[in-house]
Amino acid sequence: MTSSASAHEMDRPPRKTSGGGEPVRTHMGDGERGDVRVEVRGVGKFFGSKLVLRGVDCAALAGEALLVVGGNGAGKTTLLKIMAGLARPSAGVVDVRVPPEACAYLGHATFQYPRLSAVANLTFWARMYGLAPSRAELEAVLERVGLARVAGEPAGTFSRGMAQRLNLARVFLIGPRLVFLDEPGTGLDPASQELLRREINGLKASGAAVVWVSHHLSADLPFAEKVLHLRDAGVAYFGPAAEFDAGGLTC
Amino acid sequence: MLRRAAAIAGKDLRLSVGGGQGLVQAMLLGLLLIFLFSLSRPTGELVSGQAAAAIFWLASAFGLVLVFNDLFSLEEVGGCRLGLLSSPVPEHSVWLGKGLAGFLLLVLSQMVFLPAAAVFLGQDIRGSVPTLVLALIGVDWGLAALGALLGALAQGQAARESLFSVILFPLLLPVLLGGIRIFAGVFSGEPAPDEALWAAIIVAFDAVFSAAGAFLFPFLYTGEE
Amino acid sequence: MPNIKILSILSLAALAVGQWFIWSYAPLEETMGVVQKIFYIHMPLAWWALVSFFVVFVASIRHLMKRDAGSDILAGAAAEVGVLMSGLALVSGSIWGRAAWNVWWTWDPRLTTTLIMWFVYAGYLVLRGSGMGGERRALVCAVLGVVAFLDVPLVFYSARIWRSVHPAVLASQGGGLEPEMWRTVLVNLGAFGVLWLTLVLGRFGLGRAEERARALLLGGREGA
Amino acid sequence: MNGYVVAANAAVWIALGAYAAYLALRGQGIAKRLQQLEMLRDSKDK
Repeated sequence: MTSSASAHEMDRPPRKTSGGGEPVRTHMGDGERGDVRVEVRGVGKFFGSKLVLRGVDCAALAGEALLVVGGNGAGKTTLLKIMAGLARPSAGVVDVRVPPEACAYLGHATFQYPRLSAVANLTFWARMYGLAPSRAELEAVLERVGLARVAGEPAGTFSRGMAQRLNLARVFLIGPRLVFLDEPGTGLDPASQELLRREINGLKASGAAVVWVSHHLSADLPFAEKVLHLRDAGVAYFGPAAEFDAGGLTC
Repeated sequence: MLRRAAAIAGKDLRLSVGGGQGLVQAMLLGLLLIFLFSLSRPTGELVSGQAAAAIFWLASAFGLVLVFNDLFSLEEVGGCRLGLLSSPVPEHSVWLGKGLAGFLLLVLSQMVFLPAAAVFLGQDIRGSVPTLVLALIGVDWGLAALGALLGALAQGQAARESLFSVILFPLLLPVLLGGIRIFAGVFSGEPAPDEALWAAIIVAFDAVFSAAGAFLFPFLYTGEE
Repeated sequence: MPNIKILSILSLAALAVGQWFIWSYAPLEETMGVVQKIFYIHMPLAWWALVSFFVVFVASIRHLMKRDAGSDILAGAAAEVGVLMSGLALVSGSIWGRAAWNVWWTWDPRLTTTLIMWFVYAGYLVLRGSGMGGERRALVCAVLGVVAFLDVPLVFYSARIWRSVHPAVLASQGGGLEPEMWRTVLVNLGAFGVLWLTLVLGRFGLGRAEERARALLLGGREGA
Repeated sequence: MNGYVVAANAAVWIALGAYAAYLALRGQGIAKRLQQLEMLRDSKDK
């Protein structure tokens, strides 16, 4: 699914600064227009009086991975959280064109209750998304991430790699059309890293848009179609991954 | 919305009863308080109905703090707060779920405090039991509504229990006074003449802080550090 | 800010006039004598403390809606002055109680409400001082600012019903006041109002300046 | 003059005076610091 339309030809919904008012995400939810899954316009963010983001514009398209790179403290995770509706922008608009049921977030934290078993964790999160998966579906998704044999074990006993695999299983269960990844690969064993990349391609193939904050530019760049480089709280580069020269990028 | 709140409450109860810190600590601290206060009377003398009721509700208030602190720290351990916020669950059903779980855990710990009050403070139920039960539910509802709202307040802070109690206890005064007055009547057998007024205050408190809880919780429970 | 200096001079003058009214204009109360004069500073303090808490309430709602730093700083300033004034109202109230009825504490509903509010907003100031991140701290304080004020009427009525068991002896001073006494009360109410405004605006300006200094310190890049 | 009246007035006026002085002092301190920071920033921009 090659995306011909660049971000500008989208018909622009009225510019609505969500600085004030209820802390609610601006959801279009009326189905896909073109294939933009989430668009960010003029987003800025303050922590107290510290400027973290200013004038950020970007978009993530269906079937594509947008790699977000930049030095430490360049506001990558902050932008991701704003796009995922976990934090409010101080200025600008986040236009999410997918209902919340179809959005999934996978970050450093593994979203697991240590004393609940792998299956119980999955069942709980499924219920949070209004799903009621059958035992078979749960086992299938655990099989896919290689955790079938520890399905009944409490998640607290899992290694970091296994915990992140359970997290991935949660994402598959949701079947999202928009996925936010916050450095998912950190602390993973090579086998899990390989599984993670294979599955990210699987998500893209299923038509999901992936917004991916990464620290390993060289390793992750081949898997991305678009790159957003954040520097000094602003956008240093936003465009196709092919034309992004990673020269001088230290991360 | 209710189904998801029930799912959250169910998960919390399973984790808390199954070995959570909150419930056990609440019960132990409550019992300790009741025992210690029984020392405030020379052994022979009886503790008055009102004093016993005050001790009972004081133990409940401390239990409330421990229960809700534990309920919210359940989410912080695995970073599940971001999971809940990124899922389509509306924030106020997290408040409802936590409030429900906290309410039940509080009632559970009070099932221990009541007999303890009878044993250590020499009280027994002379008044009408339905009044006792109704008052317990009414007061606990208010405690849970405010506890669930302010429980999210001090998360991620050092000394969050004390910060939480310093802020929560004065706010609970109206509904605690109501509980004390009605319980005193039930313990001593002669109900206070103004029980209807106290019931009105308890109901008003429940209404105000249920609405405030549902409306204000999303401002407290966010993805911001 | 020059107008703070003007306001300070104005409040000093107004308070001086107030004092003149208390000590030379108002007649002596026949039963309590000079002790009754404490009332002329006790009541305004309690009144303006309540006004401070109302300002915190309104500023907190505005912060929840607009998320602007100004209303957060205003809420902080008003809370600080409110805690100070309610504290002084309690001190003067209990000294007056001790002098007039030989009891340090009377379960008068207004006094009890002031005490509870002092606790709540002292907790609010503790929360404001805790090391939480700027934006979250402002939000958390705003929520508490709203919740605390919602509790005031409930505390007042519960204190009043609670009191009916111990018939308090405190004569709620409103009743048998002679006209001169009423005028003295009103003058002092106004004088303390000017003082209250001066203190709140002063503290607000201070908060603004500190916010500006922090912005300059953090590399001075102005926001979008 | 009754001791209680003196005590009450003393407590109130000393506390209010102390708070006002505290605000004034902090105000001066912050004003000086703002000047320094602004000079620092202007010198950096030149």
